[in-house]
Amino acid sequence: MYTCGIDVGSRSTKVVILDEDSTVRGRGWRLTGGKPADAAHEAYNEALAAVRLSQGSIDATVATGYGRRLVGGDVEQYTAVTCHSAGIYHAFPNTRKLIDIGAVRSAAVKLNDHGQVHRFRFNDRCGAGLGRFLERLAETLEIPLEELGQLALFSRDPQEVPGICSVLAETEVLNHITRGKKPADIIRGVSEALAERVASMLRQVWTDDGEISLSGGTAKNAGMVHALEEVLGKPINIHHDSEFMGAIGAALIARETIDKKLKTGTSA
Amino acid sequence: MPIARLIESIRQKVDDPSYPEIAEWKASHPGGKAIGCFPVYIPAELIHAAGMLPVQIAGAMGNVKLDEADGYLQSSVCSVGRSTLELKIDGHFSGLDGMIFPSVCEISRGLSGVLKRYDPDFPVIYIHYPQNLKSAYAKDYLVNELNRLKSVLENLSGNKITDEALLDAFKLYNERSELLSELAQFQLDHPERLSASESYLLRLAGVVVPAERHNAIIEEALKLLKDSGDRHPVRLRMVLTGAFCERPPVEMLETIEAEGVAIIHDDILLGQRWWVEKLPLEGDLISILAENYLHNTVINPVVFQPESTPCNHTLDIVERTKADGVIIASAKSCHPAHHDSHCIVRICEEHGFPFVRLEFEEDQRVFESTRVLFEALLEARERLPIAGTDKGNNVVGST
Amino acid sequence: MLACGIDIGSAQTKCVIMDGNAILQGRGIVHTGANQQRAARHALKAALREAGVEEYDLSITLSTGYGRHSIPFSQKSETVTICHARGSIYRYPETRTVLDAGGQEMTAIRVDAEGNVLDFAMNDKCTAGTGRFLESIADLLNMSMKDFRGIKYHETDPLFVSNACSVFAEQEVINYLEGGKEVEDILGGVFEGIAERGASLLRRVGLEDEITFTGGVSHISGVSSALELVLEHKVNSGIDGVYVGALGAALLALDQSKHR
Amino acid sequence: MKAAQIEDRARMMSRLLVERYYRELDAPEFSDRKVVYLFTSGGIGEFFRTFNFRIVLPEINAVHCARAKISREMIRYGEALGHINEMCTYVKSDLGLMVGPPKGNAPFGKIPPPDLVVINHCGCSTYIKWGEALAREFNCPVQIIDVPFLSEDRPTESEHKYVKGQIEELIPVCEEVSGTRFDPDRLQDVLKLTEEAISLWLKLLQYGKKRPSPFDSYFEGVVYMAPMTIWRGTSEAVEYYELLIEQMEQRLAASYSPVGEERFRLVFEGSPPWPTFTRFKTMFERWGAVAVASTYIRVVCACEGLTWGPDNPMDYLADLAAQSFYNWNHLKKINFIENLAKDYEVDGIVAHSVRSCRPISIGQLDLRKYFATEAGIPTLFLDSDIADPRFFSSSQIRKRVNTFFEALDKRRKRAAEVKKA
Repeated sequence: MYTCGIDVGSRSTKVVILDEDSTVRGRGWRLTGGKPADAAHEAYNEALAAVRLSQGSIDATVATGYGRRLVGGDVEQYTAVTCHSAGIYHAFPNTRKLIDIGAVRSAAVKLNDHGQVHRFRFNDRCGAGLGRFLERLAETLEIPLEELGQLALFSRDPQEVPGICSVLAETEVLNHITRGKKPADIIRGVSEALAERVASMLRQVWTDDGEISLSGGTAKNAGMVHALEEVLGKPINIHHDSEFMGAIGAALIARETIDKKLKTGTSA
Repeated sequence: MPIARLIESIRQKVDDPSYPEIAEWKASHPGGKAIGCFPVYIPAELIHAAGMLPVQIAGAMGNVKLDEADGYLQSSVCSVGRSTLELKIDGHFSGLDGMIFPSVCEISRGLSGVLKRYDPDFPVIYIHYPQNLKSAYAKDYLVNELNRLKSVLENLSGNKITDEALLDAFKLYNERSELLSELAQFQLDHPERLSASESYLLRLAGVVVPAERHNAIIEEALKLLKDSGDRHPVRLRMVLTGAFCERPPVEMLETIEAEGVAIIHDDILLGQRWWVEKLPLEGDLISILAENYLHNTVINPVVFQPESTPCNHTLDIVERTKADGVIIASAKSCHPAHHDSHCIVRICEEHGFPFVRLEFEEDQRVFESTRVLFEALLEARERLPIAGTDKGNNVVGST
Repeated sequence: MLACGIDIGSAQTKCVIMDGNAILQGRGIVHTGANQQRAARHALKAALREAGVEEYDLSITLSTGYGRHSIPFSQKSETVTICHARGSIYRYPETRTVLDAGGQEMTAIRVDAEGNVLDFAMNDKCTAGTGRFLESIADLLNMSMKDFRGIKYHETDPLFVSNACSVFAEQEVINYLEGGKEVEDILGGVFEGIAERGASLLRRVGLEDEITFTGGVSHISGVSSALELVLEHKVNSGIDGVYVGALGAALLALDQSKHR
Repeated sequence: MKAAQIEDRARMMSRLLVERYYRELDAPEFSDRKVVYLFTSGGIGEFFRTFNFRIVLPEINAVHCARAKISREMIRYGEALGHINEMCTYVKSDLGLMVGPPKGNAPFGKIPPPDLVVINHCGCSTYIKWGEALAREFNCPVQIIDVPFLSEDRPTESEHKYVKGQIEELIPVCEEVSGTRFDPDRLQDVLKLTEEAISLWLKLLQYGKKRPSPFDSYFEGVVYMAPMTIWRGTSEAVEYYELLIEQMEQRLAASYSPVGEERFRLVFEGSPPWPTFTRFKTMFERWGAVAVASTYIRVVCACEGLTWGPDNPMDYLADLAAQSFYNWNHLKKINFIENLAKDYEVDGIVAHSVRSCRPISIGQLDLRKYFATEAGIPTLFLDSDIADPRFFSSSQIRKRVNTFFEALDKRRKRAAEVKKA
């Protein structure tokens, strides 16, 4: 029994194939780069090759992410909120609060005790593009995206950055560079501003019990995680596979639809 | 389906920002003048009685880029404010012979000042409605304001506003209120046969045509609806609130309805349904208008009615219509709507209603985030154990 | 007598050397990156090489833009808008209104015959980051800013792209990509959005003949032809628009040295 | 007294008046006095003072939160209550402080909950929503004084009657809530003090005409105006402004300028960015730029164009309630600022637009267009926010301020050369 999840993000496309006890067997990754359908197809084949399986042996596939409708084939579609929640709940069953910082859209989700979405909130119009902003920050400071996070931890004098919108924050970052501020201090300032914005989203869907988990590509950014933990005053679960969390969740939901069909006697 | 054809014909006309019907009306009414009315409520009865065409200003519906207006109004101003100025500057409003601005908020007030300086010989009238409805001095003040408006309209049109003309106008607009509430009742009872976006388009048809034509359109629609079949999927019945002034893009409602969410009650174009009861027809008509403004106005975010808070008002509607939840849709930067929304959010939480909160803007082209919002809401509800109304099971989303 | 002007932009650093009677001797342009002093030095080296002179031959250097005070080898500095105003009349002497669209800010300036600033208006907080916005769109489409120069605006059927906020416009571009729209039409819409922002700024300071379009973004012919369409008015622009700030700085250096 | 002593006494007195105000709000000996919530624009504090009310102004709470650098935290609490990004940051700060976790405990004082909310709706429709929200949260009665937006330069007869009538209708409500009978003579005495304070205040503003101006009517004016909000109608306010005038005379004698050497004379239009007030102030100080006149200080107390006096108390109160700067129409504002520019011989105008505050920012761009392109007065347009520091982009604002003054400086040098040649 194999299920597959395809997460077509605006930045990158991730595919995973899970076996019956939901461990990741095969995986595929491609830059979406303006051609979502091709990226999904290539990543899917890469995952299949990794598991040395033919397409026929996949029992159910679910697509998610902004390009989910372009995947084609008899593939069910679910939103990123539902998939990231299913994935994170599977990884950390005590999670009641989920933050997903995507390239364009960020979401704060409150889960009930069954790991289902009880309340969620997207960023408002001004808070869009947080993921993309961190990428551009790395470009401006000429630092690889992965190292952005670690550097922030060494900051001793964080520079204030207006967190209302990424365009405004960028002009302020350039101003800090001009005044010779150290990259570590600038990144720390940016992380705190973005953390503040995400935290205000989370507070509107808040529940006091349960753990907080961070999903999506930004989870690898240690500086962001640290800033979020400071603003929220609570530890945050980070999964090593957080970038693929959406795709894993999609595959888990594919499994759920199979089990539901078996229960109601209608064969797949 | 004839009803679909009628609505489609209205959609084409409504999308044209130059309001072509004004020229049509002026062709058949030589010397006739048209007066633009900024939302929400303007006493159209007075304008009609002066033999003029009341034109309800409803923005450019995204067909016009707001680059001229950006020279005068900051980007934190709502779209209807900026597009009204844009349509005036780039000539789309050339058919209008004057504009009336009510005391809705500082945008309406500020815009009237900017326009007065931009075009000093274009008549701009600002009318301040009383907010202290309980004060014994409010009625005299409002009668004075309405008489001031009446004399301005008389000078502008060159016609005397006789009692007979005003009485005819009262009857005409009473009839319209009746037809509109019949339409709203049909939208509530048969969402599968009349969607909110269609009912909204039928109301929009009256934005630029005289009341008589608008009544005829709605009458015809109601007739066609009688034997129309089911056309819209209904998975969830929700109430929409917050879009009382700037009107939302039609595509936004259609995006929501495409997910199977039926909007069975809304407050869009609230100015057309301002009176709770029909206006009486005996006595001095100006003081009837003033009297009714103080005691017979629909609950809304821009009149100070402390005895009915926005939350209780929304709760009554949800219970009366037996809706599954509430959509709080407010225009971007609309302060009155945003202030009320936090109180409505709290009442939904206390009563376990699912609610969705979103913003709209006139030059919005992409409704992807609106669509994902409702998709995620419905997905979550289906995966909840039993989608009941107890506290645990309401699912809420918002941008 | 050799005057040098350095303009450290958010995206590119430009350097210009001219002689006593304002004849251009050499130019240099480099990517600014994270170290502004280093970029200024490299741009100067390139200009010196083209002019065939050494640094000690320069009589006066004036710097502008980011970090203008901390350029070791420049004696004077001015703000970017003052330099753009002065430089705008170098190639088009009849200029009276300037639109400078650089990496971060867009500025409309009204100038007199000598290139002095009479009035200026900068973009609203929400519509900042023009050049930066184009770079991220290029990134999304796997193209470079140079590829944009090949786009003929009049041959595109521009899609509607919001001109209110660049972050939001980016989302619209992503959705058009998802909808399989033509890249040319998307770019047509993007150029039109920027042109409209420029036009509303120009209207704030008042349109006076001749209008000159300067700054890095003015190199993209698609944007300047969109601007002409939106303004319904002829606009001077050209491939050296990006140097106008540095030209102005050099000219101001000359003006100041003449007075002594 | 030597000049230095007067400077210190004036600074000390303005600080003391603020501290005493907040101490008395929570003082045990006044705990039997009821609390009324009012708003600054068209706020008639004197009327409620005669009923021995303790007076709280939610806007002043928001200003002091910003000055005490806690507005970001209060706004965070306000947003957690559901007030989203778009809305007035004063409202979010105040509701965050009063309804959020702090429950009215601020570093500058403990703010008591209201027994009565009076919405003096004069120029700002957000007051209505703010007042309703406070009354709902604290479950207390709410009344409104609805002031029509001035269609002409002065309130018309019908507008005046409507406002005056509503103030009279408030008397029984105040008597019931405060437990104090209305005393017309006491009101008249209080209003005499108000009139005196207003005339001294107007006299103080005239000092801006001097060269150099001893007084910055924006960066110092917004501090000096505090007693006009919280102590109007008391002898303390009169004493304070008498001291300030003495201070100005001393400064004149020493030809003192608040920026050292006065190089540019400006009119400031719009409210200050409170959380980044000092950073904003130094940007202008560096250029020797002084606000010789400003408009924001005319919001808290109508002082020009009053037709009535203390001998007709109710009419005078109606006038004070109606003629605040927020309630002026667009054309009246432009004419007034143009006269200020002429009378105070200024070099330019600075219009600071704030995102939250509609009565201030709507029309400011048109105002800039008129002065810069038609009236030929160089005008700088800046935008940030009154209480949320996240909207203050210092690099954007610093660049515009520097460009504005460099252009002004160049033009002045060129004009000098032309005169010489």
